Amino acid sequence: GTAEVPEPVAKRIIILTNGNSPYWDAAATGARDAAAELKVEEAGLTVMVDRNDYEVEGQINKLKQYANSTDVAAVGISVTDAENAAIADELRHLRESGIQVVTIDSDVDRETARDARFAYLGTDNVQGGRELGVAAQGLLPNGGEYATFVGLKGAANAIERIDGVADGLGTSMISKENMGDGGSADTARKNVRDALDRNPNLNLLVGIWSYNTPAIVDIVKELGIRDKVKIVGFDAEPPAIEAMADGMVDVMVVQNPYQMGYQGVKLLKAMVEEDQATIDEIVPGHGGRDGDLCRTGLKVVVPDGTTSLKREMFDPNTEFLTLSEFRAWLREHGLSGS
Amino acid sequence: MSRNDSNSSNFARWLQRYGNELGLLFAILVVVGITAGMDDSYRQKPSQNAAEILRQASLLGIFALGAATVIIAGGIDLSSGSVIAFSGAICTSIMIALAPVDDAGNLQTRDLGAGILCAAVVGTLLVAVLIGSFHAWLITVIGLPPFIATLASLVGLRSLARVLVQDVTAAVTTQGRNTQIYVNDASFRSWGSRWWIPLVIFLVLSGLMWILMSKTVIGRHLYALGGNEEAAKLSGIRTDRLKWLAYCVGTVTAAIAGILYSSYVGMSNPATQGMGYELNAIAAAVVGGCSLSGGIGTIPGVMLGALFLRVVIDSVAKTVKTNPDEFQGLIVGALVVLAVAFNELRDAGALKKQFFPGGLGVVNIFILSLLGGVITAVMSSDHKLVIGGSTAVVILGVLAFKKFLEMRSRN
Amino acid sequence: MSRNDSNSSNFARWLQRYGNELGLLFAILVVVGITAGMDDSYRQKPSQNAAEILRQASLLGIFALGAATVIIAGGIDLSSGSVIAFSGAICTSIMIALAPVDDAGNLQTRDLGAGILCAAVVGTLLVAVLIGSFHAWLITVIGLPPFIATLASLVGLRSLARVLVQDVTAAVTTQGRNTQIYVNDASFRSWGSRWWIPLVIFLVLSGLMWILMSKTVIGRHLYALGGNEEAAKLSGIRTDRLKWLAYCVGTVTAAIAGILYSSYVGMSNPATQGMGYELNAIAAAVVGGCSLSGGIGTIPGVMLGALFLRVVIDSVAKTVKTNPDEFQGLIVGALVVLAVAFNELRDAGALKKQFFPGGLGVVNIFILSLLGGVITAVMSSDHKLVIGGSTAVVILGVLAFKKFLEMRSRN
Amino acid sequence: MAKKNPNNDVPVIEIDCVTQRFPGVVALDGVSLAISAGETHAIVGENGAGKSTLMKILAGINCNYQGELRIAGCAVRFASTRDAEAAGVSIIHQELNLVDELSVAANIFLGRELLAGWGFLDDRAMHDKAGELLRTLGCEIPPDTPVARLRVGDQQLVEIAKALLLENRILIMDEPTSALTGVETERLFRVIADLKQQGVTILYISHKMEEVFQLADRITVLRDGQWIATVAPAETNVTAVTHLMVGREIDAEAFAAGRAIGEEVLRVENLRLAVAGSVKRWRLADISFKLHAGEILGIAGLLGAGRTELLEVLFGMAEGETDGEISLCGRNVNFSHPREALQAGMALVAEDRKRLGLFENVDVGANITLSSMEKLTAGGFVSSRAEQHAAEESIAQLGIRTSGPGAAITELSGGNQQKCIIARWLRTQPKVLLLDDPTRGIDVGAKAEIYRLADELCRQGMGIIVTSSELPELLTLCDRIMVLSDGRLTGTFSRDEATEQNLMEAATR
Ligand SMILES: Nc1ncnc2c1ncn2[C@@H]1O[C@H](COP(=O)(O)OP(=O)(O)OP(=O)(O)O)[C@@H](O)[C@H]1O
Ligand SMILES: Nc1ncnc2c1ncn2[C@@H]1O[C@H](COP(=O)(O)OP(=O)(O)OP(=O)(O)O)[C@@H](O)[C@H]1O
Ligand SMILES: [Mg+2]
Ligand SMILES: [Mg+2]
Repeated sequence: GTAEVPEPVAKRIIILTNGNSPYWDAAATGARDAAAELKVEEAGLTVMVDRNDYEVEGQINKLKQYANSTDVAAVGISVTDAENAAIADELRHLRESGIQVVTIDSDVDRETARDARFAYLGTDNVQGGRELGVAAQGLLPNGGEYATFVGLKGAANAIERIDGVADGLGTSMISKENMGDGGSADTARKNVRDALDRNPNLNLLVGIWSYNTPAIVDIVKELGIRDKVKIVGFDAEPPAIEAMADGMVDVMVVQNPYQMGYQGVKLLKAMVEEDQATIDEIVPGHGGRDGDLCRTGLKVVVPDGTTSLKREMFDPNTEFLTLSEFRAWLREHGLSGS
Repeated sequence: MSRNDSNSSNFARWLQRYGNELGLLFAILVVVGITAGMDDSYRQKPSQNAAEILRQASLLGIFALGAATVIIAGGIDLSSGSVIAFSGAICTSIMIALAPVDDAGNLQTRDLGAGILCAAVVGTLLVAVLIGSFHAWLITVIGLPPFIATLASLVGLRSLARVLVQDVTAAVTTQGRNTQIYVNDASFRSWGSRWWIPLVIFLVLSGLMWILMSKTVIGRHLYALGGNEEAAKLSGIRTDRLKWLAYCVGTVTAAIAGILYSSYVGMSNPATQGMGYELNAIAAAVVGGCSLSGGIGTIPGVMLGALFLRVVIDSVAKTVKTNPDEFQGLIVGALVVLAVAFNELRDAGALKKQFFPGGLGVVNIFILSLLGGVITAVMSSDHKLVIGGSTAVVILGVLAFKKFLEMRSRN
Repeated sequence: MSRNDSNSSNFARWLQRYGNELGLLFAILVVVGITAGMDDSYRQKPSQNAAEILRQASLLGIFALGAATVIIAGGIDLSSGSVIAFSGAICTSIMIALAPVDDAGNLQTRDLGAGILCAAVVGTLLVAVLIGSFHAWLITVIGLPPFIATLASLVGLRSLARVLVQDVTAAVTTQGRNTQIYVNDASFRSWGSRWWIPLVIFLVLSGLMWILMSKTVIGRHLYALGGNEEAAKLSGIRTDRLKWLAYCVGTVTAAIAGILYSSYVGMSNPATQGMGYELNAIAAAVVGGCSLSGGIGTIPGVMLGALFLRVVIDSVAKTVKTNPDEFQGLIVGALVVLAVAFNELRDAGALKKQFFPGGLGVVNIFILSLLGGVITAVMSSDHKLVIGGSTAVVILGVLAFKKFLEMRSRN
Repeated sequence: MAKKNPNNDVPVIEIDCVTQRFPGVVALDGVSLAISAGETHAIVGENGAGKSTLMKILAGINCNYQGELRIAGCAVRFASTRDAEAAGVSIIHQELNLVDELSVAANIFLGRELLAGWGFLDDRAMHDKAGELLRTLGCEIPPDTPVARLRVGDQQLVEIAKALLLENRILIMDEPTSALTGVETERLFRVIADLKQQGVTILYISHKMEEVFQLADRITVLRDGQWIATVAPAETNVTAVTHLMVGREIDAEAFAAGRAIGEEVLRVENLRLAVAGSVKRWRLADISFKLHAGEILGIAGLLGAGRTELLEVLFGMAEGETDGEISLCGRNVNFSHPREALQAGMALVAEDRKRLGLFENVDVGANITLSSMEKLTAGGFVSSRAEQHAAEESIAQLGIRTSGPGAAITELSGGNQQKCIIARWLRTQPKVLLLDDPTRGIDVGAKAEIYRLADELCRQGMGIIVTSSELPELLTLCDRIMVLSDGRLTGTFSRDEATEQNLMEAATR
């Protein structure tokens, strides 16, 4: 709402996310919770969640827009394309004009553009992919053929996750298909159907973006081939959670977007206020090697009851949860998915 | 005129009249035949493949019918993709707004009951009628060109749907703002997933539209409106009401498709749902024989047009083994051009026609050769340059010879 | 007729003639004024914001000029979004194909040198000419409607670009198939990033197009072609060649924009680049006063149309503090309708006009109230229902009163 | 059919002080008129006099007028064509208003379809009724043919059938014969006589004075939107009426006197034209003729005789395959585009002004200079001064009535629009001018001016070919008249030999 009395305009902390999904809704919830709990308003700040659509150009335009505004104090951004020099340039430009910048969820290229942001909060997508690959390997020790389904094949997180999956699976499984649907949920289903039609021997279907797993579940259910294929995926959309409860999903590797949003706001607020204590709390080793990385945690979620997967297969930093434990965690944070 | 003569001319007239539909039917059979030859899935799982193609063609066909009605009436409706997203959002919003809440305060969308489903569908269709009426008002009263009025809806409605979904989820659910709405009700989910439900809806709608367009006064007047608006007006036809009807048919069919798409994916995701589908619908209508200048087109043609497009897309997925999703646009684009061009050339003594007149002709001989070369190159897996290059040279030779013949026949 | 009289009628005619441009200029000033009032960044960083708006308006304007040329010539070009993606792909492909390889076998795109850049630009523009020629051939020789010919390009070219990029990266780089091509050359990167380069290109192109359209025989003939194609042909105008020119202008301007967009983002990403931009260009042309039935429109109008659209989008981003991206479509849609409607109503004695005749009018009074209510509701942060509801009631009251007046004046 | 009105004293139509304004024009200015039942009332006037506007008010098309209208004594104000039809008024429009895509029967019944209940069409009944109606007009076209495939004359008959269908007691005919020639016109007149017999009131508009005098019981003259006079044909003559119309004398001079025929400019030998998809192989067959400088050659023929096609072939516009020899000024030519014809010194004023001539999106000046733009450039750029000058020169030369080159072409009357198009071609300085029915729908005053213009051009040494549906027109204007029948040349008559009799005879041969 607009106010009649001119009051000092609250400076904005912007969390720039990518696309529409429960994943980012959870991040937004985290950011808003942080705003409320950390009382950003009292510091003359306000939190705004902005959204981009995986378009590099759109992201650059938004960054330019922030640079040209007078009320932006800090930006936490999920970088659409890590290798893209234009985005890194724009981030540097933001920092030069006194706006605090951190990356969340997807980082810039650490070799060439580390200086474009202060820190990175999130999970390593390659690492996440590797965990998923390891889990699938555990489910299918005899190998076979797999297919990956994603929105945009060129998106940075897609490339990293798919690389990670291949790495985790090792050599026993052969990638037959990698299909993009451009973000359309019904094309996602068509892709699964076509892949299964072309490759009758597929025994592992991997959902790379959050809506891909429910799409796989729908088609597998319809074709009645659940006994022949394993279904694994990234993130936990509500339908995917229900599908796991119904025994239709074998493993979900879940990031913690809620934490990314929460910690992102917390860190940015501290940077704006030059609150070194809080900064140290979040990125304790800043300045050292990889000290600018804050891991927000990775969860491997498996169905309740029997599963061939064991805690020890995964990285010690990765949480290993059963579905009911995971649901309890969601409930605790008021989330429907992650 | 002898009896016989009139019979044969009747047959010729029949052929002329249904030439487009017959051509499409033939094209569909050819595509299916080629696909069956190149890939064994059609032979091994015929019913499964047929069901899927029919489901997809029905979903497209439902709103292609609406697009065709508007086109026949001399307008154009660019809004259908956004109406699909918007109606999905409205439908699921009504559902979750009316859905029961469990003890933990969570929405229960697993078993909504017929009442809620009914209310959601009726509410959505009502909203679609309002959108169509708004288009008609902008066009007939304010005097906007249909292209602009529906273009504004195309950009505006999707945006409104995105905001609405967030506000509705914030108001209804305990988790706060959400960009998507999930509905798990089994009977709702089945509408778009069982292949025969969209098919039956499509066939019933087509039947109704066919009766409306070819057997009733309203249909006759719609053709007249599209053919010559001024003449229709002077004949005492209330053209404004007809446009109102046509644009409502456009939005209501899109809304039905929107409900089915949402049902198929079990959610409403207005940011991407139905994006760009308006052009698919228009393409289906035009491939089916509708003329964008209005007054021409048939319902069976549109049905076959939608089927043709889906068969082609399915064939691409079956026959192109690597990256079919990337090739799809190329092949669909080429086939739409071929289908419409064939239709154009059918009447016009195609064999005698000059295909490469003048400078434009020469340039296009090169373009076609280049295009042929590039397409074969990208579609072949090895020796791309060699294959593409030789194809280009062969095409160049053939077309140059054709040009030579044309030039000779001129003199 | 007295001297004086003719002067004042000259002024009236001048107003009539440039009414659209003046109206747009006024609208732009109003939007800028409101934005400056509601947000202080225009006041505190005027040059920075102006530079960014001009850069964006120039990028849009460049291919809106092409869209306008085709529209004035009586056609339509739906392909520009895909041509942008395709030309970006071609341009960067040429660059990496010619780029030097370092000792480790990696491509070096950091410093390409003028020769390679030149080759890439010239090659891309040549390809654009070929695409335009192909459109012209499909339309003039084969007889496809422009909508279909360019729609096929819209779906086909993007797909071709996606496949090509993968084949080129597989052939040229050591990392194998890639869906994107990055080019890091600093001078290439600067073309789209320095705000004044697109602006200068846009102004030069506009100047050239303005001279072409209003000062040369070709321009006159293009207007004639759009106004009455048959009469133009009969008047000894080579309509086929003119169409060839118009469609080439359409694709070449889109290609220039494509190069600049690629330069701006430092890469080619054909899967999403320029998606949907064709409609933006058409909207800019129509808002700028072009009539989709052809023969009407001016270059200054198109320039202002593009500027208006970008100013509106920037204003949304500045003034809507939560989710501007979601509101953008809504506001742009509404403003396009208002701009074109204003233009339509300007001549037609707007005050006396009946805005709500008959049943359609009554329905639309409700639609407008509902729409007003919903929009204020979603835009307000608290008490959504109360605010939205009361707005709807107020609008309803005002419009009902207007309808009452209309009905009374009828009798 | 309608009953004879029992009360003959109350006029069936009373128009009382009707005024119609359009932005910038007063189309009708306080016109009052009374028409008695059963009368055939002709309305004449120059182009733009307001005839059609008045009729459109009567037919419920124009609703925003001042004044009063009474039908059979009751004041009415039609809000739509439906209201007018319900009150017993039907109209044949000046312009063809048919839906090309629909069949003849569907067009005749458009807006008043026969139903088999529940809104379902009764196509068979409509087909039969339409066939019947067309036969009374002497037209044999099958009612299920799409209108697009009919020739203009047949389309006009369909339009007439459409109006007759209603069997209303008032029938307005706005230039029904402008696209008809001899035979069809006569058939139409027979139908009109029948209707008259049945007591139908007919309002008849035409620019052809013979028709008016042949049919009308009374004649009303409008000028500049004002009522001038209502006269009985028996008490006046053509000259007097034309004088009333234009406010000055039109001298029916014999134009050809003293024209000097120069050398040959155009020779056509064995010209043939094939039509794709036609039953007959040749649309035009073995046509040979010559045209000299300073000569006007007329082409007569019935509708569809191939006059338009012949001119189109000469001008490089033919759709089909051509065969034969054309030589222009001794040079063999075979134009494949009008541009080539233009450059070689040929000009064609096409018959359908609106569709093939006018550019409504640009002003009068641009319409005039369009084909000769190249001459108005300096250094590749159009010189607006030269353009303005050229347009003004043409406006003065042809006496085009307009406020200036900047005026909208749509503001001009039909005759003045036609002059603009002629001016466009004269600016290309052609050696041969082809005029295809240049006076169609043009008033007597403008007609005379176009005749005089043609005569003048001819005297300056131009060769002119003119077609017309009106034989008297050809007879006054031409040095020689060629007659086409069904694509064949069936006779050539010199000025002295030609009579209406032998021209008609050749045209039907
Ligand atoms: N809808 C309209 N809008 C503006 N002006 C009009 C309109 N209709 C007619 N006019 C103008 O009104 C005047 C009278 O036109 P009208 O068509 O009645 O002439 P007419 O006597 O029928 O001429 P003609 O013999 O050429 O048919 C003309 O100046 C014409 O330009
Ligand atoms: N027998 C025929 N077969 C095919 N087409 C025909 C035939 N007769 C007429 N047409 C077509 O109908 C169109 C209209 O003919 P139209 O009546 O104008 O002929 P015309 O001789 O030029 O007569 P006019 O100049 O008197 O109008 C022509 O373009 C011609 O192609
Ligand atoms: Mg008239
Ligand atoms: Mg003719």
